[in-house]
Amino acid sequence: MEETITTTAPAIAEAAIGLDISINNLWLLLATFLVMFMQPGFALVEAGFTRQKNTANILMKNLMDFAFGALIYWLIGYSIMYGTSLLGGLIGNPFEKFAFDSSGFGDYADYTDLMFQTVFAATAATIVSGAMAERTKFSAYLIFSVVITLIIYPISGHWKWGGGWLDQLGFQDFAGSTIVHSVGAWVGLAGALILGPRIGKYGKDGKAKAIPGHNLTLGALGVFILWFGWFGFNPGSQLAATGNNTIAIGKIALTTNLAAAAGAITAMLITWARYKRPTLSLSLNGALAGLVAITAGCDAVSPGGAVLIGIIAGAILPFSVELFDQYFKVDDPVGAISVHGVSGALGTLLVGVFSLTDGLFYGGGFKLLGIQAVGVLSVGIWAFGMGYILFKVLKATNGLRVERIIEEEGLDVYEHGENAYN
Amino acid sequence: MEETITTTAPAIAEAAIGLDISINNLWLLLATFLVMFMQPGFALVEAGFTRQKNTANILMKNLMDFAFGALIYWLIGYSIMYGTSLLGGLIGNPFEKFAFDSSGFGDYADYTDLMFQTVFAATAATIVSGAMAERTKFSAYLIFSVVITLIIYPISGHWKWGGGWLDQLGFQDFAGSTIVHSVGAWVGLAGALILGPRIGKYGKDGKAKAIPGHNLTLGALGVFILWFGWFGFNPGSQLAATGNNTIAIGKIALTTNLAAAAGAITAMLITWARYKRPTLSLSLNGALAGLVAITAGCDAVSPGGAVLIGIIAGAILPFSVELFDQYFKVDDPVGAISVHGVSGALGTLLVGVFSLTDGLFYGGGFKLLGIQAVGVLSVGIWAFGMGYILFKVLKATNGLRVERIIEEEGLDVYEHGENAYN
Amino acid sequence: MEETITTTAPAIAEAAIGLDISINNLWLLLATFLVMFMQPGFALVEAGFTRQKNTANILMKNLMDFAFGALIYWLIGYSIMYGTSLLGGLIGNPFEKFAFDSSGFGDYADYTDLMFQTVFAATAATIVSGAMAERTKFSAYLIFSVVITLIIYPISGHWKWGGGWLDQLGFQDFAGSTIVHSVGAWVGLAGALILGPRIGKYGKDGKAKAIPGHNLTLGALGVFILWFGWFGFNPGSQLAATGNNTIAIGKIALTTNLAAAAGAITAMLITWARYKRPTLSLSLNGALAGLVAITAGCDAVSPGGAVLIGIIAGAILPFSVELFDQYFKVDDPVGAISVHGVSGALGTLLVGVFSLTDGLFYGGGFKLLGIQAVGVLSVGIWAFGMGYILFKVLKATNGLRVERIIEEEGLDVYEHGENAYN
Amino acid sequence: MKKVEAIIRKTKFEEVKEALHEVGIEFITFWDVRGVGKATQARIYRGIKYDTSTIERVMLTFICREKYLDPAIQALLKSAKTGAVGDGKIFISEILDGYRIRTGDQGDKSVYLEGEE
Amino acid sequence: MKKVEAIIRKTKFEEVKEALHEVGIEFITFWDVRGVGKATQARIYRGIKYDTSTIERVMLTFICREKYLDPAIQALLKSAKTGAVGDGKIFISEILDGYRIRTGDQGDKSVYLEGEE
Amino acid sequence: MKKVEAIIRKTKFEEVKEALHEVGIEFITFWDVRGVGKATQARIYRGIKYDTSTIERVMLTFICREKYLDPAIQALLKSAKTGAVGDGKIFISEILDGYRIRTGDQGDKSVYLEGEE
Ligand SMILES: Nc1ncnc2c1ncn2[C@@H]1O[C@H](COP(=O)(O)OP(=O)(O)O)[C@@H](O)[C@H]1O
Ligand SMILES: Nc1ncnc2c1ncn2[C@@H]1O[C@H](COP(=O)(O)OP(=O)(O)O)[C@@H](O)[C@H]1O
Ligand SMILES: Nc1ncnc2c1ncn2[C@@H]1O[C@H](COP(=O)(O)OP(=O)(O)O)[C@@H](O)[C@H]1O
Repeated sequence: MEETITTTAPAIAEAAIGLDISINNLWLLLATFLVMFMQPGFALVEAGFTRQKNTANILMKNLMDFAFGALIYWLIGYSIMYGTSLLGGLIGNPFEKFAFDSSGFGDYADYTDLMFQTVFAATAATIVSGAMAERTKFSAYLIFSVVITLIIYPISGHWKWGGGWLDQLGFQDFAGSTIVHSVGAWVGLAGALILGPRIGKYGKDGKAKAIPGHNLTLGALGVFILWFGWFGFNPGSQLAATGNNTIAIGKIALTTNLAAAAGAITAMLITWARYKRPTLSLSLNGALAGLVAITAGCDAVSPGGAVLIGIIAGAILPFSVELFDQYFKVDDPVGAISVHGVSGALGTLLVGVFSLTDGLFYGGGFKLLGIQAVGVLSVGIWAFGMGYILFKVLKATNGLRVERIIEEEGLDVYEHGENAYN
Repeated sequence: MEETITTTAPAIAEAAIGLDISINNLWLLLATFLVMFMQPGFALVEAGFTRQKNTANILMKNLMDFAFGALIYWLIGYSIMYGTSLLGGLIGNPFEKFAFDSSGFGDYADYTDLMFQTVFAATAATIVSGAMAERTKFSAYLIFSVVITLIIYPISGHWKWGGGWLDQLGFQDFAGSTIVHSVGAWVGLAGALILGPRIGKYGKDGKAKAIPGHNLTLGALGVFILWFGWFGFNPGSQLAATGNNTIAIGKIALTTNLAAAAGAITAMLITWARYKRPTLSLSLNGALAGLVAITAGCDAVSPGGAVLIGIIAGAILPFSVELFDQYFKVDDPVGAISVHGVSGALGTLLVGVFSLTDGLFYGGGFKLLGIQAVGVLSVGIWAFGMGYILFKVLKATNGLRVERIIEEEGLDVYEHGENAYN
Repeated sequence: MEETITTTAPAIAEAAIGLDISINNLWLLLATFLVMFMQPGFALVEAGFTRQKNTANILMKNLMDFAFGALIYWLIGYSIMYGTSLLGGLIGNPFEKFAFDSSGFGDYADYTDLMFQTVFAATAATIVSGAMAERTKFSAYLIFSVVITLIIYPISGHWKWGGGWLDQLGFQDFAGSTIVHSVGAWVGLAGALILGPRIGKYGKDGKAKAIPGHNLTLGALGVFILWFGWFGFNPGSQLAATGNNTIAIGKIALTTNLAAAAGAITAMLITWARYKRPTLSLSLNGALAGLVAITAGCDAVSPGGAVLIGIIAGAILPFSVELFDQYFKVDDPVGAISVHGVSGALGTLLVGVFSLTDGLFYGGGFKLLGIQAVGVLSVGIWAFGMGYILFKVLKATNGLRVERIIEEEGLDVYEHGENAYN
Repeated sequence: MKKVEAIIRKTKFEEVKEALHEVGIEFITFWDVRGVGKATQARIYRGIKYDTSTIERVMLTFICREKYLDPAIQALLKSAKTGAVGDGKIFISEILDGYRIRTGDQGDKSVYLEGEE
Repeated sequence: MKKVEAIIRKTKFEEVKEALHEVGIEFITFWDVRGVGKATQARIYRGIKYDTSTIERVMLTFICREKYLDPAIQALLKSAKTGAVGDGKIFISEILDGYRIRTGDQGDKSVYLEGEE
Repeated sequence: MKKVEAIIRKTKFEEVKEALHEVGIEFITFWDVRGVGKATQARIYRGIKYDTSTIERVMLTFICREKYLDPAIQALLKSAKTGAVGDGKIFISEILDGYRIRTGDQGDKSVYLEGEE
């Protein structure tokens, strides 16, 4: 259906091209708004899954990582990610699009592209927040949130979406299972490790204790909002809505939805079998795990493949949560590491299995799977490593964790002088 | 404004057709997202209008009916509803579109059609949840939720939207006052009847007691979200956004909004007159009653007609709630039967009165009204009857209602081992 | 990129025009939905920033101002605002578009235009609610809410957007910093002055006391929803999405987002410096201040200009709140006067400074700044004056403020017979 | 004056209130509490079992004159009972003195209004 | 030691707190309660009238030594009063013994710190 | 019977509960309270400083027979202690009588079940 421009009617053709671009632009802008709306989704999930005394702190963090992200990414992050490749595809030219202001357009307006990329960057930053909730100094949070949007995310982002070395290798990550979600999660893992668990999380015998979230209604609302926003995240990443994209965006919406549904159901069934009762908190995480997992391959797999990816992600989720929580003793209050890290890596690898064009199950052999593993690993090492250094430096300088009394009485009062509930 | 394709410029024409389809597809996909977002709207209304001790259960139900609905409807429900008519328009061929995966397109992508239809199916299923809240076994809920999306909704849906016998009769139900909302409500009515009222709902003297909802802020947020989502539900059901549809979708947005506004105001005034004070819970229901009522005729009536339909729906709502609650003693915690059943039937009938083309008030005589009545009745009998059989069978096998102690202490702890609030 | 229609292919050209209009229509309708969704945003901010005992009242007010607004504006407000100018541009002909029902179209469907304008009118009305929260009689609220949508907003709206005298003067207010936000705020200021402060707001020594909001999670969710909805408010006000508008709407989304981010960060930093701790409530207000301020010039300034406008708005916000709260002793529970009034006036004036075409900083001299000041002042005098008269009349007739006991025990029980929380 | 404190089921509150009103107890203060007891419903949060016995209850308390004590306890015992484990307890203690804030009335007069019995 | 329990208006809490601080009562524990009384504001939920008399109040309690008792009660009576029905009550009871958890201090010493009066 | 009331840190609740269970205290009732003390963390709401000393605590209470009193207090003192300011207090008072609603058992029998000790 792509338009073929004849030479006999250039003016009309131009009009037609114009509309094509306008439609794509409209689509991408609306997708941007949907992804932006994921911010309160993340905020509610994190607030709902943690204790009441830290709620104002969590809301403040989520507000500020988006605000700082929007400024920083506009100022320079976008240029590092999408500037001309330097150093063999390791980084984009940071000054090319500095303080971006261009009224040009390609398949859609340049401004729209910046906006769409901005909300993705903010997503990566906000994921970290959950893994480090209830004990991180607010000042430290602001600093590392800036560093993530400024350096960590744009550089590994450049590797794939900026046309860098991973992209040239053939790595596939359609909407960012690895490039967005895992990056946030691996940084968060480094943070949770260096911070240590919340007071009272592990008993004297080392056994994990439950610290129930204060409001699962908020948590569930957050998950529904995220699910809704994901329809901007995945179908929007097609970056166009005309020609063959017309069909593609419908398909991506379908695979996204099926994987989320399968993830929620599978996680529920596992908890039912394992803990005798179907639990809400893990089913909600299961839906998110399905969404994160399908993000890499939502364009490349069949609906049936999407269901399988959702099932696998949802099945692994409860075990992953237990593993980190009870065996590795990494205290991740909202399960961000399992949901975004493990599921993101898993989903990226599964593209190598379920891709209709070159997946293992469709006769593509192990080649793509290998490339996917390279991508998952290299980005993982980058994000975890950079996070580790960052948090170590912060710990030694600004301080990373609040004092004991602040943690016990709540960050809201000591860090912000304000309670969320009165 | 529909494009006329000349033979002199086929390539450009093709481009133009393509854009037309792309725009429709874009519109329908965005409408799908809006309707999907009604899920948290329903969840919040149900959670807000019930007691705190059952909140996790309600959230779980709403998550799971959407998740199961998405899978089941994709797998087979869609085919039953939209497969080629069998048995004289009673049912669609269930295997024609089994595990749907088609990258074709008509006026929009086939995938998009499946997605749009899926979120409608999920709406029907979720309505049942409210009428049976606070006392239904979770396992039973899952089972009947699947049966609704698999059989009950698609079959009566086929009668109208699948081109079945009701459609051929001339029955009009634009976006589903009857086909979606009433179906859910009549199944819910059967369920509420068979379940019986919640413990403490009726005193020893048989008098109804108030069991106030635990959080009307959530309830109100839910209603606003539903109102927002309805702009996908009704205007989206135009299924296109180009040519004359350009005007139609604007008009449908207007009639939808006016009916909702009129419904809310009228319900408020009635409660003010009747109970001395304007009450929030019934005004919120009034807005929903207006929305449900206009759904059948939002395309066919004038803005003034929409206001009247909203007024009638809003006026009847408080009486309908009293009738079911205090006289029939059917315990429907969120008013789903009145809002979706009574208002849905009413709105469908009123198309026969207010339709600009063949309504009673516009010289169309009683013909359409009669056909509407046939549709309302036949779908009502189908949904109530199937629901009745379904719940009777469930009661005798799996069990339908939780034990007394579970109901008293809350379904959250006993059914899910988790509290919503801590 | 605007299409040029050649005479050789009229049919195709017509198709192209049609699509152009359809796209604009689609865009505007979706923007309408986003702006409509700001209603729960306002409701949650107001509810979250006030006390629990008045929550049902606040939700009821926000539901009802939207419902009444939708009906009144359709019936006559739209005509007053957009009817042919009478009296030298002071008012539109109120009967021209009475009970509007036109299936014509210009650049988009007429119905769509009505819908878009309706949700703007509802925004102006709902702003008043916050400034007068926790002590206003519900019956009085309904009356003045109707008067605002019927008279106050449409008349000053006509001055600019209806093509009235301010428009002819060259006044610039792209999406309504002054025409929508300030109007609501200045009416609210008149109301807050005449009502007087809430009981207990000022001690015997005249010192302001804190009356903390009951749920900042709701407040934060509300702000995120408003931010999301603002992407309909500002980019939507471009009223088209094709041709050069393609780029414009992307740019407006960017300037809007940058100003909001800068506003939130600046307000946070100011509170950090001033009160030793970064406070959530004022940072949330800071984001809104940035949004309101950029609304007038989002199309006319550069991204850098947008950041500066956000910074200025965010910096002034905490001082403005203190000024009204502690010095003028105007009790405005949610800060509506500072957020919508002060920031709205500021943003409108700053167009005269930062406008790329004729702003002071871009060599345009003081001319535009002067015109902007005329607009800000005249609309301010109109809105405040009309509000003042309205509330004085209401006070003398219906009564404006609830009795002492109602205020102390909560408006929910006495005014609505219902609690929000149980 | 005696203070009566009762921990009862939430679902029984309305009945208890009415029963107390009937025997002349007009003023009651109550709030939500949680009880730790012998119940054994496991809660699971994210894979960890915890808190095996907490249940939601209402604590109500009223201060009354001696002569009201017995009827009040009988009313309570009757109206709060379901017969199943978890019905709760009633405890009585001594109040040394009381004041009505509005009037400053002290002692017994703090809990009744003369001429209004 | 004596225990003072007061049920007061929410709107009066700040004043009461300050008044108690002035007479040397530094530690107070408080929580939200609801009171059933004589008020008759009908609540209506979905068409059903109910619960005609519940009002929101704050319960505050402090344990103090005898010598603080009288000034504390006077401070309470003054600061919590509006003069309108619903101002609430004060009740006094006996405390047999007390402990400060941090130090294990027992008896009177549990409620004051030596050298800090 | 004696009533024990303890105001403790929220973070210590689980430990305290287990410690009490170990010395035979099976039934505990608890709820969230706020304490006014000497802490000085300023809260700021919209530019106004307020409420400089409120902290969140848990109030727990149980009624037990005399013989359980001492072990229970020792368990409490040990399990609720962090050593930092704000650990809270324990107060003991007299209970005149008690009833088990389910059975009507009165007196000491209201707090234990025969043959179940
Ligand atoms: N001795 C006690 N001290 C404090 N609270 C108690 C005591 N005994 C019971 N309770 C409270 O009453 C609730 C229900 O009483 P329970 O003893 O379980 O009922 P039953 O007497 O029917 O076994 C408990 O969960 C607890 O909150
Ligand atoms: N005897 C009592 N026992 C328990 N609570 C009481 C008692 N008397 C009053 N209260 C509480 O105090 C609140 C207000 O006191 P009230 O008696 O209504 O004021 P007033 O003394 O001015 O008439 C009541 O709602 C109730 O919660
Ligand atoms: N005399 C008292 N009466 C009532 N509550 C008290 C009393 N003393 C302490 N509390 C409560 O206990 C909490 C913590 O006790 P606190 O005295 O601050 O600890 P510490 O003994 O370590 O200084 C206080 O915030 C308050 O709620």
